[in-house]
Amino acid sequence: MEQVGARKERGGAVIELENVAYNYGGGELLSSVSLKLAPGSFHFLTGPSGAGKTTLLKLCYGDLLPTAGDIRLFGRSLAEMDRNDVALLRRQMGVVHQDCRFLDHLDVAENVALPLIVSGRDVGAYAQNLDELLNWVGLTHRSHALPPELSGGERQRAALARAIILSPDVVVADEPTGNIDWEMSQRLLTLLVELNRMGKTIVVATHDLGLIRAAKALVQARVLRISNRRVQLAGADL
Amino acid sequence: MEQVGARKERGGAVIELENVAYNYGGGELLSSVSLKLAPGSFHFLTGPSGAGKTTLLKLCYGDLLPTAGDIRLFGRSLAEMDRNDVALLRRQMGVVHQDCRFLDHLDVAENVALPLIVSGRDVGAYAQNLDELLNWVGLTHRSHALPPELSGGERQRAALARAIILSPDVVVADEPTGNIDWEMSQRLLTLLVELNRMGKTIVVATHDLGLIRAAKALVQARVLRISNRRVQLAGADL
Amino acid sequence: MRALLSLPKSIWRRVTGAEAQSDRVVPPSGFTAQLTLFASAAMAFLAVFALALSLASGRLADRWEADLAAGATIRVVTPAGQQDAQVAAALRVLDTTAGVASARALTAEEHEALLAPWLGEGLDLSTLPAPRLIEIEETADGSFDPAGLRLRLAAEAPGAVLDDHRRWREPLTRAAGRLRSLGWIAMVLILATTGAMITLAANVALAANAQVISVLRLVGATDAYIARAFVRRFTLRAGLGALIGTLFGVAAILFLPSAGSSAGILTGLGFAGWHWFLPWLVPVLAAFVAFIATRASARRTLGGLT
Amino acid sequence: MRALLSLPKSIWRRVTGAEAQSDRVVPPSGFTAQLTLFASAAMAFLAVFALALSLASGRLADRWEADLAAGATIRVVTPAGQQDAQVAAALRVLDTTAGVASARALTAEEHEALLAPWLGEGLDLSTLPAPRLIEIEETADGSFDPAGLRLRLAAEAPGAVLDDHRRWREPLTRAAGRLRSLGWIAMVLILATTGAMITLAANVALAANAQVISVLRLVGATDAYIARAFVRRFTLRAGLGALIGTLFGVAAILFLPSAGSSAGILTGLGFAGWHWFLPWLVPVLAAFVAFIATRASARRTLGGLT
Ligand SMILES: Nc1ncnc2c1ncn2[C@@H]1O[C@H](COP(=O)(O)OP(=O)(O)OP(=O)(O)O)[C@@H](O)[C@H]1O
Ligand SMILES: Nc1ncnc2c1ncn2[C@@H]1O[C@H](COP(=O)(O)OP(=O)(O)OP(=O)(O)O)[C@@H](O)[C@H]1O
Ligand SMILES: [Mg+2]
Ligand SMILES: [Mg+2]
Repeated sequence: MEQVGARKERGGAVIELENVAYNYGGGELLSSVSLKLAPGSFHFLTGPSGAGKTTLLKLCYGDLLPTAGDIRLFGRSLAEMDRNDVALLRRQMGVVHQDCRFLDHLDVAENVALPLIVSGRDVGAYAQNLDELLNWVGLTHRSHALPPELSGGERQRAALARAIILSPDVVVADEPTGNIDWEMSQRLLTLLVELNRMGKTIVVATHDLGLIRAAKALVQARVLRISNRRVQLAGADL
Repeated sequence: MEQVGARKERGGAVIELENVAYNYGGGELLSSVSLKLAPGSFHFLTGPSGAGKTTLLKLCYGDLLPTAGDIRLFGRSLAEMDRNDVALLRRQMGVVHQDCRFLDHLDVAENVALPLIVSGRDVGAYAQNLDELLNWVGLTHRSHALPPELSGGERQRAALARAIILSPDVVVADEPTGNIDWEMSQRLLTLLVELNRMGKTIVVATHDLGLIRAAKALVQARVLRISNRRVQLAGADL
Repeated sequence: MRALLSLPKSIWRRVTGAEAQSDRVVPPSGFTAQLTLFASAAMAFLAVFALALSLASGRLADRWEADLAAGATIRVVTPAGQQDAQVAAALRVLDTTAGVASARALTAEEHEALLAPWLGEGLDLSTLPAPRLIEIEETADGSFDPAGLRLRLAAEAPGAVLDDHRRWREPLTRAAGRLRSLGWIAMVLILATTGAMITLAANVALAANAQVISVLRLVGATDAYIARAFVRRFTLRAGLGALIGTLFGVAAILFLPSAGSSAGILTGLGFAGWHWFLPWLVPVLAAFVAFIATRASARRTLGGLT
Repeated sequence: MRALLSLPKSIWRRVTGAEAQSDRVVPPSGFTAQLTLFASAAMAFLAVFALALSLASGRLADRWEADLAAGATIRVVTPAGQQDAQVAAALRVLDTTAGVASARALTAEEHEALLAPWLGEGLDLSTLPAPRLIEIEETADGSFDPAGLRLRLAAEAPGAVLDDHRRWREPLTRAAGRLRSLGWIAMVLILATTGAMITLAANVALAANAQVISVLRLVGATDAYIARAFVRRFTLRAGLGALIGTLFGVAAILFLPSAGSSAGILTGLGFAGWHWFLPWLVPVLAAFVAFIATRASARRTLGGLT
């Protein structure tokens, strides 16, 4: 029930965009974007502010529907899915939102455990997992704080922890290091690389070229750049 | 009426912390912090995530009251001020909040003009000013969008524009470049430097060491680092 | 108000098991909760009164109806010696009149009771040559013809005068009927208002929680899961509020000082027999209205948010 | 409901000049606005009815009071020849009785009218040796002593029987009084409910706008400025809603089909004379309550947020 058409075609792409276009009602923001993210690949997404990085990521996790073209997630076309399918799909995709949002009435630990709660899993069984994760992102001492009491960087780390608690097949992170110092971003990067080595597909939107350079030293990452409404593979200059 | 004890003592500090301590009810976050920011100075504030940069800035613009010690803004002690005084004080301090918040029912231009509106100024008289500012931060084409329709970087630029529209004496910016690409952060930096040359006092919290290095090439900036609950002047290693 | 609101809150926590994990994902939304509780309590309180009013005027109408069911009366005014004969003659005429179900001469006691308010009690009618009265009960279709009957009586019992009560009964029963329908209309209005109020409160809550909904969606909650949390909460709140309001309403009616028997409508403002069962339907109905209203509003909101 | 709500919205925009810069800083808060409008309209509607009920039962009580002001009656039951003499004797006794303001024998017509419902119209009383009635009007302090009067009458006019009306009047006037106070209590309850509802709605709005408030503070808005925007909005909304409710209530009372003269309370459910002025106080009061409630709630909220 939870595996929405999960990787039937082992060799196929996890996320596949075919001739996708998108606009928010005004001028075209993205047009004829075709992409194939293979399982286990590591991608960076860059481009100037307002180019459409967040938009493209939202298309990739089914939060927006393309105005033209087709998107296939785990081999299944988004156009064929209903809301329920998308909800189930989300359980296989960990998402770090750019303005990481939380439930402000639940504490950090509960927020991180939220994907377990809404998918009806027994949170108790994941307790150790949760503790380790919180420790990893350095939030153990803040685990009973409410989200509005977190610092900017703490929020981003909590959002990352929440995104990966279900051990999803795909991790999509939008500017995960915008508010984090260099040292902490190195740790997050290491975590993402580790996940990637476990076979997860990783997509990270960032404007932090330093992060990309650092990643390239650790993993075979492709860099996609949005410019002029197209997505291009960035050259070796990065 | 609007000049709350404005720089009576020309030689004095604009922002002065004396033996300030702060905690959010738990353990001490900052203790015995003493600082003097002279008019026209340019300061960076760094430190690891969760060290208290945002907290220190909030103390500096009167959003939080110190648990011990005294804070003087424009030569006047915060302890002596009531809410109304703080409100008037804010009109002389442009603040860029870390999670830049807007009024979601007003468009970008109106949000940027908000300080004019709440201080009862005639927005019409500032129209050209507003246009130039929007152009400067590259938001002219988005000026009629609602804040939730902005990209992360666009939000930060709008927040900066809002902070400086009243041409305040002090600009306090908390991670203003967290979501902005390198090129755009250079532009913001240039803008801040320009303001500083006009005599404004600038305080920027950031974890972006690149930004600090770039600034040092342009202006005589001091770098403050929070570590172990203290604020120290960072060495030449930066 | 504090006390009123803190009690339901603690009951509320138990009833809903607010600590249950799946319910915690929706924030407690303090003021909206209080608003819903308060609004449905107030409305239930009013509904109980309207219900009591309807039932009481129903009973009043029935009583007036019964009191005047005789439909018509015949007064036999003759010299004392002839009264019995003329009464008998009139009764014979009535026996063969279409539309008359039964006819009966009032006994002396009944007659006395009727006149007591005006002539004083302990009056001995036999000392007064007062008229004798015959009560006529019409058939259900009420189709007897007063004019024809008058003619026949004139011939056979000249001292008998037909007095048609319908001119008394009709306006009275009409008035009671109107009071009753006023009560029902008030009930319907109150329920509709409650429904509208709860729908609005649910909409306020849903609108205020747009961000909560988007977070829940982000982490893979289905719409059914999200809607359920809101619907359950509002249904229980509305039901609980209405229960409190009903309790207060019933208590108020119970302890309403009862007037003397002469104060018709007011004394009657209570429940009788199985009618005591009816006010308890108010919270059930309120919960049901809240359920429908919140579900519709949750579906609309969830459908509207991308 | 759509139509009901869109009309006030457009009026609202004009009344408030919602486009005015300083008002725009507070978001329109759609559902909370509708809730406030709707709740105060519903409450005003009910308040108008309660007011009408109070006034009508006040009038009813006055009428019953007047009808039975005679206080007591004396029935003179004697053989026909002695009646006039005994009536005169009784009147003489009454003349010298403390607590009796005036006394008067009913005329034949009055007597007839009194008995008509029971004995039929067109009755010639002179053919019946019916008792004569004397109406007694008490002095304002109502302190006459029935037992003493009975003794004196027994001596001077043995056929005269004192019939004290107070046993009729008291329960009736008490009932009307109770109906009137029920109306006033309902009024007060409704106003209190409206106040509570608007306070809650204002709290909901303020709580939902905590972020708006923090943004406004960040850019240097004073608390007075922020509070003003909320207070103005809620006061106008509550007043407007109540005005709409009052209009509907007054219209409903105007067009309530009036019953025959026999339906006492119901026919009376309307306003008379200067009472027409009273329902229009409802919106004023509602706006005032909203003003007080919102200001208190704004001050509390603003004081609470750091
Ligand atoms: N809901 C929306 N409605 C209308 N326009 C929108 C909406 N969301 C985003 N946009 C616009 O679309 C463009 C792309 O936005 P997007 O958030 O994808 O940019 P981005 O590449 O993520 O930028 P950043 O690096 O600043 O986060 C921006 O100009 C933005 O203003
Ligand atoms: N309202 C609050 N209540 C309790 N604790 C708080 C509150 N706000 C912040 N904190 C805690 O205080 C510490 C310092 O927070 P602050 O936001 O000042 O950090 P920061 O240096 O700005 O970090 P970052 O670089 O991540 O933004 C953090 O551990 C945070 O969790
Ligand atoms: Mg973005
Ligand atoms: Mg910070």
